[in-house]
Amino acid sequence: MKRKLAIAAACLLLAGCGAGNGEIRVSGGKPDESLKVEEVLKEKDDRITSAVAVFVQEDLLVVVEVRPLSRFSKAKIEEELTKKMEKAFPDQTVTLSADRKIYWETDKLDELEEEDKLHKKVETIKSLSKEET
Amino acid sequence: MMASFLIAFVVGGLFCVIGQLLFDVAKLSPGHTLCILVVSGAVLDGFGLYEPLIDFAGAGATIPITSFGNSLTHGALQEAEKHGLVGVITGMFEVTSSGISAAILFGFIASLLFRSKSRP
Amino acid sequence: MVARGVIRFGSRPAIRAVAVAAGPTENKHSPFSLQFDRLYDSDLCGQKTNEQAHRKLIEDACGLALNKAGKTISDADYLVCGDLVNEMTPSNFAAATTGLPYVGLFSACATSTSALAYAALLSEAGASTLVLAGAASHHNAIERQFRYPIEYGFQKPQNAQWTVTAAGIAAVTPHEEGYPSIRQATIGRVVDYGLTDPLNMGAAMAPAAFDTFRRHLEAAGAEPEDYDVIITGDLGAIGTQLFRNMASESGYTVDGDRWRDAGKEFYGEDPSFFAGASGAGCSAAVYFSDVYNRMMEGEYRRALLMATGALLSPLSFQQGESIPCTCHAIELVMGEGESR
Amino acid sequence: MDRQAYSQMEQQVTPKVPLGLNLMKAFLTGGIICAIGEGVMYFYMYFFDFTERTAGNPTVATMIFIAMLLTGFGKYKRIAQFGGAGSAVPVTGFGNAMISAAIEHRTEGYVLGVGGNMFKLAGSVIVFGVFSAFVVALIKTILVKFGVVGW
Repeated sequence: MKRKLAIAAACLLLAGCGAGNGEIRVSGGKPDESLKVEEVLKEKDDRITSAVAVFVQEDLLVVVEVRPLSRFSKAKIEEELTKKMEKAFPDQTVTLSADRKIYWETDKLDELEEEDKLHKKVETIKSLSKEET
Repeated sequence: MMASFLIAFVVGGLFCVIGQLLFDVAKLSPGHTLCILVVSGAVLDGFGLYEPLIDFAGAGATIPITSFGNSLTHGALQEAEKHGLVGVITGMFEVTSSGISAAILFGFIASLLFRSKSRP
Repeated sequence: MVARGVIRFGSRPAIRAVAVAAGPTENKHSPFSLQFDRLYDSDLCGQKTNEQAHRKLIEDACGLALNKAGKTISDADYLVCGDLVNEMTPSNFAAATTGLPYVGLFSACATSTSALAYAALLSEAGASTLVLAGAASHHNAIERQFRYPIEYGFQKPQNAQWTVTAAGIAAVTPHEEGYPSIRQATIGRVVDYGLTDPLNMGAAMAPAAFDTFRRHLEAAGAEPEDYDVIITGDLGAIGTQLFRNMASESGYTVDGDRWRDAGKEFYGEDPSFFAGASGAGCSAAVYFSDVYNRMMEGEYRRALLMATGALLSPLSFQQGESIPCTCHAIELVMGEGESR
Repeated sequence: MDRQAYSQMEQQVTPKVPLGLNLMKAFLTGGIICAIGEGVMYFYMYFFDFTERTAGNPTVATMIFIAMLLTGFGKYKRIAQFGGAGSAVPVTGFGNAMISAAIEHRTEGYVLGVGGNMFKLAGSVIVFGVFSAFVVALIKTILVKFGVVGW
């Protein structure tokens, strides 16, 4: 029983730590856009451990990982950052999430090269993040 | 990652400590205790405090029975936001359904499969 | 009449034979199990429901008691029996099976002695040559009625008691030499000290036990020292302690060896059964095995059986009522107990 | 001996509830159940399309499934004897209340027994949950209407 638990915990650990800690990774955007994203997120650096942002066509998908103790205000952080991002990128449809699942999924997007596939995937992630129940 | 497990453990454990205090100090029956916890979950959500707790503690806040009161209120409020006062009634079970339906389903299955045994 | 509620039996009805049937937990954990006559491996005793198993235990005990007395069912005149299930259906159904004239008695866990008193009266009145008297309980059937479903998880406190699965039946006949005879019965008053915790029955019942104890001794003109054993029904560890405290505060000398309690001893003071055993079958099983056998062997010549009962129902305690309790006492003597 | 003296004596003789120990055991038991729940949640998030928000539902269902197995095999009451509120407060305790009642009343048939008694213990939780949720939501909706608070 204990061993099984340990194995399960180890698997989950490995799964959870896929994305690098403390970094902000932006893909698909122009260099100045990437800088802008980093700039917006850096302001809240103490609450966010890492972030991934993806530009696909008119979509901007940003996911952040919130520090465990700041997760109380997760909803508030999401709201604030979404507003800031929308201000910074008025031409893009901004989707911002602090959800672990969305983070993992977005993190995987890198490997997809084709624009169409990427776009499709982003759409599913967007719909996933909007689900309430 | 490990932190989230630890937080779930501590927060969930604290809910149970409150329950145990109601058992042992207030001398309430399990039924009374659970009802009080459910009501307090519903009230906490009324003040918008339970959802942040779920964001913080994950299963540490969704597994205790307080989350049942929370999700009832939450469903009611969500619907009320869309449809006004009628939504208060119609939205009640919108979010909660899984717990009750699972309990009914597995309860029925268990009655097919198991017999009770008296062992100390 | 000796005193209010006290019956002295001039004809000295005898307990000709006794039998006990019990369930698997009792088989495994009770130090008295070797003296029981039939033990089952399953709670259901080969039946479909707990209530049927309950009835089966009573039927078995009746049959075995008759067997041991060397009689058949046609020799018996009455069945006087009770249990704790709603409307006492297990006893009623067992009575239907035996086909005997039947009176169902409810004195909760004190039914073993109230049934003996009733049987002795029938015998004393010359109305019977053999009465089957006893009581029974079944853990699963009682728990689900009075408390929670068996598999429901809730923390029992150290003062909780465990309802036994057992039936004890005695065959009461007119006086016969060489068998324990019933000399005196004290019918208990209902005593309510205002206790409300249904998981602390021993404490609720102890005052009733003490009330009957004092009345019985006064009517008999006896002292506790005159008895070889004074055995209460199912007070459990806490109730026994309280009973002894009350007795010693009233000036009686408490003798720890001779003052026994069936509930406390039933599971060998195993802590997993908390304060001990309870249930109508608890006192019946101990009286109609260990105590009876010791009387037959001559170890006890004068015994005071005091079965206690908590007369509550799930309804009454949910409505916030306190727990009224009673205790009926039976004095058994072997040979000429009078002269002592 | 009068009632008052007796109740004093009763208090002395009845063993005290080991409060500290019970609290610790409740904390441990409840904590472990919730940590297992967190693991189940990660499982659903990692292998299925559930987010943190939506993974709660299958997690609760899974925990009740586990409670069914433990109840059926007679283990849940042992856990409860150790853990007290630690096993009653998590949703597994709610499941245990319904499942144990269903198992217990099977002898009265599926309609009157299982169906009729399943909510015997857990029903009050649903009743009070629904009623309190109604009151809370009603008050909040009215307050929002009058502009006292926002959603």
